[in-house]
Parts: sequence; structure tokens; C-alpha cells
Amino acid sequence: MPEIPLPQSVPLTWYLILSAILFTLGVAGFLFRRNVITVFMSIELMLNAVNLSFVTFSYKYKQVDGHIFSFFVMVVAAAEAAVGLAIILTIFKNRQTLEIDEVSSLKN
Amino acid sequence: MNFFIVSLIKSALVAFVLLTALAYIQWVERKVLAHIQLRVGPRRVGPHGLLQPLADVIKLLTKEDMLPSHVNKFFYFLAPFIAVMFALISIAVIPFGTEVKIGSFSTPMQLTDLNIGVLFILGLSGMGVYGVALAGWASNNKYALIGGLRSSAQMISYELPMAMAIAAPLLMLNSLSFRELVDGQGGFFLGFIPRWSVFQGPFPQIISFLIFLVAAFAETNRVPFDLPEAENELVAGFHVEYGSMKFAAFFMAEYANMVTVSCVAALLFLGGWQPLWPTQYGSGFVPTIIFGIAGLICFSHALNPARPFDRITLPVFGVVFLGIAGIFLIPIAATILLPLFWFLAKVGIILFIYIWIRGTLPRFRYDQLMNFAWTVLFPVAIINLFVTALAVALTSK
Amino acid sequence: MEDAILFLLFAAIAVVCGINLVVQTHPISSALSLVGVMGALALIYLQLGGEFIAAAQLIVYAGAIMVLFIFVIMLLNAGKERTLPRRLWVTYAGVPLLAGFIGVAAFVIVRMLPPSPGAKFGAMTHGNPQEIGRSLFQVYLLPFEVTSVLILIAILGAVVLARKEVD
Amino acid sequence: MQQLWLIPILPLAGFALNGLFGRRFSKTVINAIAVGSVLLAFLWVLKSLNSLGAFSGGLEETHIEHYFTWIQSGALNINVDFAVDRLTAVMLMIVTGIGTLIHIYAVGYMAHEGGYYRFFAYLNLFMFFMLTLVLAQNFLLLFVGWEGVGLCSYLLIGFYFSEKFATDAGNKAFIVNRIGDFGFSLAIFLIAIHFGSLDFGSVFSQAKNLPIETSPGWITAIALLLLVGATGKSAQIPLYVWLPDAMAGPTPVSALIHAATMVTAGVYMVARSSSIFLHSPMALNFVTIIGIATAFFAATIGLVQNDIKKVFAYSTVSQLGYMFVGLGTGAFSAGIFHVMTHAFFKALLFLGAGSVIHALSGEQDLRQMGGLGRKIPITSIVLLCASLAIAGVPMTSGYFSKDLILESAYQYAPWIYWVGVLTAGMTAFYVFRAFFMAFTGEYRGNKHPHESPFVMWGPLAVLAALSLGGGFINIPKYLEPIFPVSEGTLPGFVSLTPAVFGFAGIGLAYILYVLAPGLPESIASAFRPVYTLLYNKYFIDEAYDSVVVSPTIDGSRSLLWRTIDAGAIDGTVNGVGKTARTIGGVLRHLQSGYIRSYAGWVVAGAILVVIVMGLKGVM
Repeated sequence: MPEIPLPQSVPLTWYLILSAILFTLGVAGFLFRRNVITVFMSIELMLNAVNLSFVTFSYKYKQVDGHIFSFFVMVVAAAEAAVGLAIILTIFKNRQTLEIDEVSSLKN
Repeated sequence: MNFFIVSLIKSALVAFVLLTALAYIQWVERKVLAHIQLRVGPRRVGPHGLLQPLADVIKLLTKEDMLPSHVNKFFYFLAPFIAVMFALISIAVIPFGTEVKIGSFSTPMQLTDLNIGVLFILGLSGMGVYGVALAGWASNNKYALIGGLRSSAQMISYELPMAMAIAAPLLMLNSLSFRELVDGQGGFFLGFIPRWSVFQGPFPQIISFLIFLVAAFAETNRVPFDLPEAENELVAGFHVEYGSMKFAAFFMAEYANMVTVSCVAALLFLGGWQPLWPTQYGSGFVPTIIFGIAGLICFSHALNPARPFDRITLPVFGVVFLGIAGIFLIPIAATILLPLFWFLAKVGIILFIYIWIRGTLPRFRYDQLMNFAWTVLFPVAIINLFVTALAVALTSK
Repeated sequence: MEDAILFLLFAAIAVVCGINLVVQTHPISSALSLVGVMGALALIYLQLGGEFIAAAQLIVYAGAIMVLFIFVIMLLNAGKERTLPRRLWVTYAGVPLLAGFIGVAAFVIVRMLPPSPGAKFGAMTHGNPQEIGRSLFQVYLLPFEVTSVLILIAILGAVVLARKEVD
Repeated sequence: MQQLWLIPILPLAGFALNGLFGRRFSKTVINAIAVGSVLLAFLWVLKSLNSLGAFSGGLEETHIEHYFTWIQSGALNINVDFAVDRLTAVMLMIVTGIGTLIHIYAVGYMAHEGGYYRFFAYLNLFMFFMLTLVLAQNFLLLFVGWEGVGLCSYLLIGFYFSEKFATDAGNKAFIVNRIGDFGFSLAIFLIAIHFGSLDFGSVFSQAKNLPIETSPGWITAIALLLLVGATGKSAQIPLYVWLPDAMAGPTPVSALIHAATMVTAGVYMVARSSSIFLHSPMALNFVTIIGIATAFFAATIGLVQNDIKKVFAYSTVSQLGYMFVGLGTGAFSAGIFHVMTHAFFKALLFLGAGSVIHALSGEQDLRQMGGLGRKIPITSIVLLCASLAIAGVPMTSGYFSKDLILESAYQYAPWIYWVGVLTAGMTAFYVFRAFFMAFTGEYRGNKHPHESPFVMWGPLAVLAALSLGGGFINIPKYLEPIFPVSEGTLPGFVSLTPAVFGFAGIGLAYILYVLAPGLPESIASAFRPVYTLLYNKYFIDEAYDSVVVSPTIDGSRSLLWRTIDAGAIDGTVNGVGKTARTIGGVLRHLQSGYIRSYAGWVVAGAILVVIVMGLKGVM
């Protein structure tokens, strides 16, 4: 079995690249999915990616602020989820659909 | 490497004990319920039905594994695994006693001592919802779905007061590692009142202990909060579509959760393995006395047996009990076993309360359940937390 | 060594779950894969010394928010997404574009991140609850209070939005 | 720390309670809160002043309490500080003391009025602002109190908002005060520019060090602008017109705000910034001229008014004029002294008038009164005390203060003194005219007078005692550390003549309105033009209307509205709108209405940013 050269410690760039990948995946989900809930979850995915980079930088500078910020992000995400899901419920109540493109009454 | 070996041994040990215990808790439950309802309970399989759990396991294993046609297969299979997994993981951070010292080698009676153990438990108990919810949803059956919905709503609602109730003693003991928490509850007031956080100043945590118990009942979907599996309205709730081993998995998860929660309660509020009264007043002899008495009772019953085979079985038990009693007299064994005894005693008591309540109380109605969580439990918990915080702030130097 | 292996493991889990989130057509599958991402991330946080934040990730995100999602999905009994014919450029250019985006981002990161020692488990000790709490209630007290107000408002909004019309 | 902040905060709390929940409270609770808060404030004043040694010859230095920094921008640093020196102590005693009495009185007076809690809430709010004004240690905080009392007086003048004249009077007071406040704020800006601070301590110490003879022009400007502010608040020419109309408010308000406390804020402010005025002889001249002119002017008008409150209103204006004469002639302490005594007897006059009006259930016209002396004896007695005091009968409070002012006026310029003396005579005349018309002769009205309850005449009695004996409190001596009293030998008649004129006025009034009641008519008809002129207050209001108000309105109509607003502004706005619409017409194709396409644009932007950053980073 060939020996894969692995670094003794994980370069921080790896974490950041991982967060970039996750963020992009979130963007992709946001762009390609039509189901409101999935779109919403893609947003959460992006938030998570951002959190990861926060924590990474917090590691880099050996300071706790990054953790605090990602904590705030979580809190805000919780609030957002509550309101957003309520909105989704209302939309569903009024037009029996979760298709995001069918909710475009404001057009024209 | 040593570390790995020890950990492996410990995990194997804990897993074995835990799983057996789960099976036998179930036997105890049936027995106790039976006696509450003036019945005898299982007694056909083995003496006093002691082999009943084994029989059940065999039955569940050998049953035909049905797969309903209308379910979403992946999640249908995933759900019980999730449930049992999270239920069993959480035991990993529970300490059972002080350190085991054999010669130079010493290791704590605990799989791992996270310094965020409490948060770990909270997180896992939160994850536990998925099993139930998924099961309910994947079964693609309206009873199951309603059961799943109920349980997820119920668990979310009761996690808040639970967390609040947990936070209060943490404020006083200011640590998140169970071991430090228990050490913080060592010692006695006035030489005889144990410094458990239910009794400990500045603000005794009796209220939060009760809140915690209630929330725990709801978290584990036990009577009187067993709405998710309310037999008479939802047939069996979220696991109506599950049979044989998968059903057993849910069953096991429920009991594992019970055990975990009871352990947490014992550790947070009842001072873990701290004895009920100081050693100089002979708390060290409690197990000996208890087991001794048990053994003697067995013998005395054996003299005039109610059933023919008691003439054989009861003396056997008697010998066993007396043997245990004897072990506790050996100093080295005692140092290891006494904490374990106290801890298990407390856990056992809490588990007995579970069973007792199941035998006594009727089930809540769903809206009552929710109202109770949000309008009674939650405010009380918050107030209790505030008062505790105030007391701590005022008394801390 | 072990650090790298662990990281790659969890990163792989996270990425796979993320992709699964995007490609699955059923919301509940997406939701569960998101939970997977979160779990993996929580472990990575632990590796980066963020004990508290890892626990919070589990409790808040996986334990509360995602349960809320699943709850809503079950409540609305949302089914599979209808697959509609997409526009051509989306079908063919979309994925390459995003890949390109990742590439650019990675390039920028590698070029712009000042060199720094890599991450080893246990090297960062500031992430424990004590430190977090201290700076949360001393340095960041005002933001903390503001977020609590935000949460309150969100609760009210959610209640108002989701309650049944009384008419 | 004496916790001075408690003094204003207590009434504020009262305001908050009554204002927020008063609708649900019973009258007893409202009274308890309103009166209690002010009484507590008074007691706290006593306590803190006592512990500062203000009553035992202490408090030579200013006692400052720093609470927090309010504004900090560049070099300018404005704190919220309260300070007490002897001047403030006097003002505090006046404000809280009289305020308490009047609150108690109001309980009786307003008993049958609507909007009970509203009234007391406003009154407490006024107390809060007035105390802030008095305690302030920098100009901005003083200005806050200044504006606040203005607001409260507006609210309280328009208290009977169902009557149009009340609301009009309120607006008038507010607008006229705006003019003064405008000047005041300009003065504050100038001070901030030239002294680099608004704190009394630093400003006045700097001012003291300025060369007195070659004082720069800007200090005169500051002084004059401050004077503008003062004329507005203290109803001096040319801005006095609001005060007589302000009598539309309930009588306790007239007594508290428009006689005892608020209108003296201007005097206080000028005295406070004496060290600025002392550097500008010209400004002092202005103060004197305005003061004496106002005094005389208002007195002449007061001669012929028939509305009892109007009479007293004009007398207030004229007494304020006296105070300004005192300030202008450098006898600041005399001015403050007169502030105090005036607070006593003028509050008493108004409250007495209020009691009369109360007795006649709303009747204010002197011609509908008469012979009330027997029907409401207590009121008549206290009013007599007040009238004696204001007429400057020797040994009454008014005598001492007025005398001091006139003496310094004599040193300043004899003619001012003589005008002042004449005014004193007229004052005595019209006050006693009102008194005789009200209380002697036969009752000419058709109501059934009844004596007021104790809560009303109790305070009156206290005030009566004060207006008689208050003159023995030697304020000028007390204020010496702040305002050195100029020693000078005066001819003996100087302190005698005012008394003589006072008695003359009283006698004349007695002759005209008791012995020969028919005479005034004939005199009036003899000097018909003069009479009409006076009776219509020199047509000042009409003049202002035609000169200031209507031009302004027409100007706004034709120029501002039709031309600028309709033409220019609307044109611009519509033009902008049109362009926006055309541009939007082009851009609307981006508005697909699909959220995800929007998101696509966002992402494109993000990618762009990242690429740019990357390039920058590489470069």
C-alpha cells in the first residue's frame, strides 16, 4: 500500500478550503433547489461554513472572539429559522405549495 | 497503547453490564408493576422469572423481520439505529465511581471524562429526537406520524426546562465535568448533612431536581408523558410499524435513556457516589448490612417455602447475597465498590421512582402536556435559575 | 498525523453530506445530510479546541434548529421536488462555475493567509466554556443582550405568523 | 455627594407615575404622588442644603456633583453635573417651597376639574425641568431645563384645550419663547466657540480674567443674545406679549409658572452669567433700559385692566422689569432678592385671585365683584397682605427688595430711579384698585360666593406671612460671596420716596374706588384716547399681528408654498421620480420575480469580489 504523505499538523488552509467548499455547496443548493425548505437549509449550510472559518481564525490567533461570533451566528440562525419556518408555514397555508418559484406574486 | 487497551476493556465491560442491566430493569419493571397491580408478574421462565429477559431477547431476535411495503426503507432502517446509538453513547461520559487502583495501575471508573460532559449529554439527548421523529415519518402511517410529531414537539419543549434545571446546580458547583461536579458535592454540613446540591447552599436545588425529574420523564417518553406511544389512541405511536429486533432497539433506547437520565440526576443532584452519611458513623457497613439482611431473609423464607422449588432457589440467593456482603468487608474491594454501591443505589432509587410512577399515574392529554411545559415548568425553572444565580452572586467572594 | 487523518475523515463526511444535501430531491434527506454536516463540523470544532462551540453546534443547530426543520417537513408532509427541465446554461455551466468558484476561493485563501503553524488537537485551550462565558458577559455583553432581544422579537414574530387566523 | 440628582428625579418619578397610570388612579392617590413627590424634593433640598451648611453661613464655594459625561466631541466635553452655590440654594428654596405650597393649593383648586391627573403630571414635569434648570452646572443642561419649562408652560396654558383662546395662548407663548430661545442657543454656540466649554466654572473663570475695559465685541454679542433669551422667558419688552395671555391656564399654573418660578428663569440666567454681563457695559445698559421700560409700560397698562388675573399678569411683567433694572444696574443680589419676595407676594396674589375666582365659580371680571370682604374674609385678608407687600409699604417684603433695586438704580442714573418710583406708585394704585373693586362696596355680581377649603387658604396663609416678613431674610448679604454689594452713600430721600409714592397710590385708589366710585368713569371719558390706548395695551398685539405675524403668513403662503414648495421642490421630486421610472423601465428586466435568479446575481457579485481580492492579494 503506497504511503500517503500526511503533514504532522493540519494546515489551517485546509479548514478554510473546506469552509469554502461547504459554502459553495450551500450556494449551489440555494440556486438549484426549488423547494423553499431545502433553500432554507442551504442557507444554514452557508452559515455553518462561515462558522467554520470563524473558528479557524480564532484558532489561528488563539483568541476566543471567533467562537463568540460563531455563537452569535448560531443564535441569529435560530431566530431566523423560527421566523422563516413560520413564514413557510404561512405560505403553505395560503397557496399549498413549497415551490419557491410559484411564490412570485410581486412580479409586475 | 496501554490507553487503548484499558479503554477497550472498560468499554466492553460497561457495554456488557449496561445491556444486561437494561434487560433486567425491564424485568424489575414488570415485577414491580405486577405487585403494584396485585399480580405476581413473570415467574414461569426460571426462578421468579429471572430468565424472562433472556426469553424476550431470544423471542425478539428470532421473530420474522417484517418490512412493510409502504415505508421509506432507508430511514425506516436508519431510525432505530439512530435512536439506540445516541442512547448508548451518552453513557460514555458518566462516571460510576472514584478511581480503581490495582497496584501502580489506576484508572477512573468512567469511559471518558470530558470537561464538557454535561453539555455532551444535553447535545445527545437533543439528537435523540431524530430516531423517534424519523421512525414516525418513515413508517408512512398516520399513527406513527402523529406519534413522531408529538414526540419531537414534546422533546423540544421539555429540553428547555431540563437545561434550565441542569444549569442551576452547575452555577453552584461551577464545572461541567461530572467528576468535578461530584467532588464538589463531597463533605458534610455540621458533620452529618451531605453537601449534595439538593441540600447544598447557598440555594438548595430541590426545585430544580423535581423539574429535572419531570422533564426527564418527558424526554424519555415515559408515563405520564408517553404520548408518542399512547397505546389506546395511537396504537403504539412512532414504532407501530416496527417489529422484532428493530422494535427491540427502540425499547432498548428508551431504557438506556432512562438509565442515563437517572445517572445524570444522581450525579448532578444527589452527589454521585458520595455516601449518605460520614464514614465515621459507619456508612461503610451499609452494603454489608443490606445484603446480609437480604441473605437472611432468603434463608428464613427457605424454611417455609411458598412454592416447592423455593426450597432450592432461595438458599442459593441467600448464599449469593451473603457472599456480596462479605466482599464489602474486604478493605481493598470496599474502597473500589463502596462508591459504586452508593452511586448504583441512588440510580436504582430513581429508576424505581420511574416504575412506581408508571404504575400510578394516568397519561396527560396532549395540550395539557404542552401547557404544562411552557406555562408551568419553564417559568418555574427560569425563576429557580435566577434565584440560584442571585444567591451565588451574593454569597460568592 | 492522526490530526490530519481525523480532519480528512470528518471533512470527507461533511463534504459528502453537503453534496447529498444539494442533490437529494427529498427535503427530509437534505435535512438529515445537513445534520450530518453539522455533526462533522462539531467534531472539527473539537479538533480546533472549540469545546463549547462544538457542544453548542450539537445542542443549538443539530438539536433544536434542524429538529424544527424536520418537524415542519413532517407537518407539511412535504413530498419529493418535481424535476422540471432546467435552462441549458444552468445544466451545463452551473457545476463548472461553482467548481471554478471554489478554485478561485482556494487560490485566494492559499495566497492570502499568512503562514501559520498548523492545527494540532489540544493546542488551542481558549475554547472552554469558562473563557467563552467570561468574554461573552464582559466584552460582548451588549451584543449578547441585543441578540436576546432579537430572539424575543423572533419568537413573537413566529407566533404571530404561525398562529391560526381567528375569524 | 449629597445625591442632588434626587431633587429633580423625585418630581420626574411623580410625573411618570401620574402620567402613565394616572387614568386608573383615584384622586387621593394622584394627590399623594404629586404633592408627595414635590414635598419630598423640598425636604431633600432642606436636608442637602443643611448638610452643605447653606443655612449656617457655609457654602461659600460651589458644590459640584459630577454624574456622567453627556457629550464628548473633540475638545468640547459636556457633563451632566449638578451644582449648588448660594444663588442656586436661594432658587432651590423658592422653587421647591413655593412649588409645594402651590401643589397643595392646586389639590383644592382643581378638585372639580377634568384631566386631574394630566394637570398634576404636567405640574410635576415642570418642577423637574425647573429644578434641572436651577441645578445645572453648564449652559446646555440649563438650556434643557429652559426648554422643558417652556414646554410645560405651553402644555399648562393650553390645559383647557377645548377652549380656543387657551390653545392660542399656548401657541403664542411657545412661539414667542422660540424667539428668545433662538437667541439663547446662539449665545450658547458663541460661548462654546469662544470659551471652548459650556461648564459654568471654566466659562466664568475665563470670563473673569478677560480685560474689563477692552472687552472684545463677541462677549457683548453673547451678553445681548443671552438677554434676548431672558426677555423671551421673563416676558420683557419686546417679547412680553405672551405672558398676559398665558393667564388662560389654570390659576395655580399662573401662580407657579407665570409668576413665581419660570418667568424668573431669565433673571436667574442673567444673574448666573453676571461675570459675562459685567464685561459688557452696553449689554448692562440694554438690560436696564429694557427693564425700566417694561416696568413702566406694563404698569400703565395694568392701571385700567378689568380682568383680575390680567391686572396681576401685567404687574408681574412690570415687577420682572424691576428685577431687570436691578440686574442691569449691577445689583444682581437685589434682583434675586426681588425674585424671592416677588415669588412670595405674586404667588399669593394669584392664588388669592384664584380663590376669589373659585369663590365666584369662574368669574374673573372685577366689575362683577365687590363687597367680597365680608363674604370671603380669609381670602381678602391674605390678598391685603399681598397688596401691601407689592405696593412696597415699609417693613413688608416688597419694600426691601424694591428699595434696594431703586437705590442701585439711583446710583446708576437718577432718571431711571424716578421712573421706577413713579412705577412703584402706579403699582400700588392698580393693585389696590383691584383690591378695592373686589372686596369693598356692594356685590355687583349674581353668584353666591363661598370661602375656599382649608387646602387652599392654608398655603395662602403661609405665603401671606412670608410676603409680610420675607423681607427680613437678608438675601443680598447671603449672596455677597457671589455678588459683592457696592457700598455707596445715598441721599436720605432715596429710600423714602418709593414708600411715599406707594402710599400715594394706595390713597388715590381708595379715593377713586371707595369714596367716589363714579370718578373713574368721568376720568376715563375725559381722557378717552389715553384710556382706550391703555385699555387695549397700546395695541401691541395688533401691531405685532400686522407687522410680524400676517407678513410671515402671507410670505409663507405666496413664496414658500406656491413658489418654492410647489414649484421647485415638487418639480425636483417629480423629476427625480420620472428619471427613476425611466431607468427602472430599463432595469426591470432583471426583476424576474424569481428569488433564485436574484440569488444568482448576488453570487455573481460575490465571485467578482473574491476574484478582485485574489488579484489584489497576488499583486
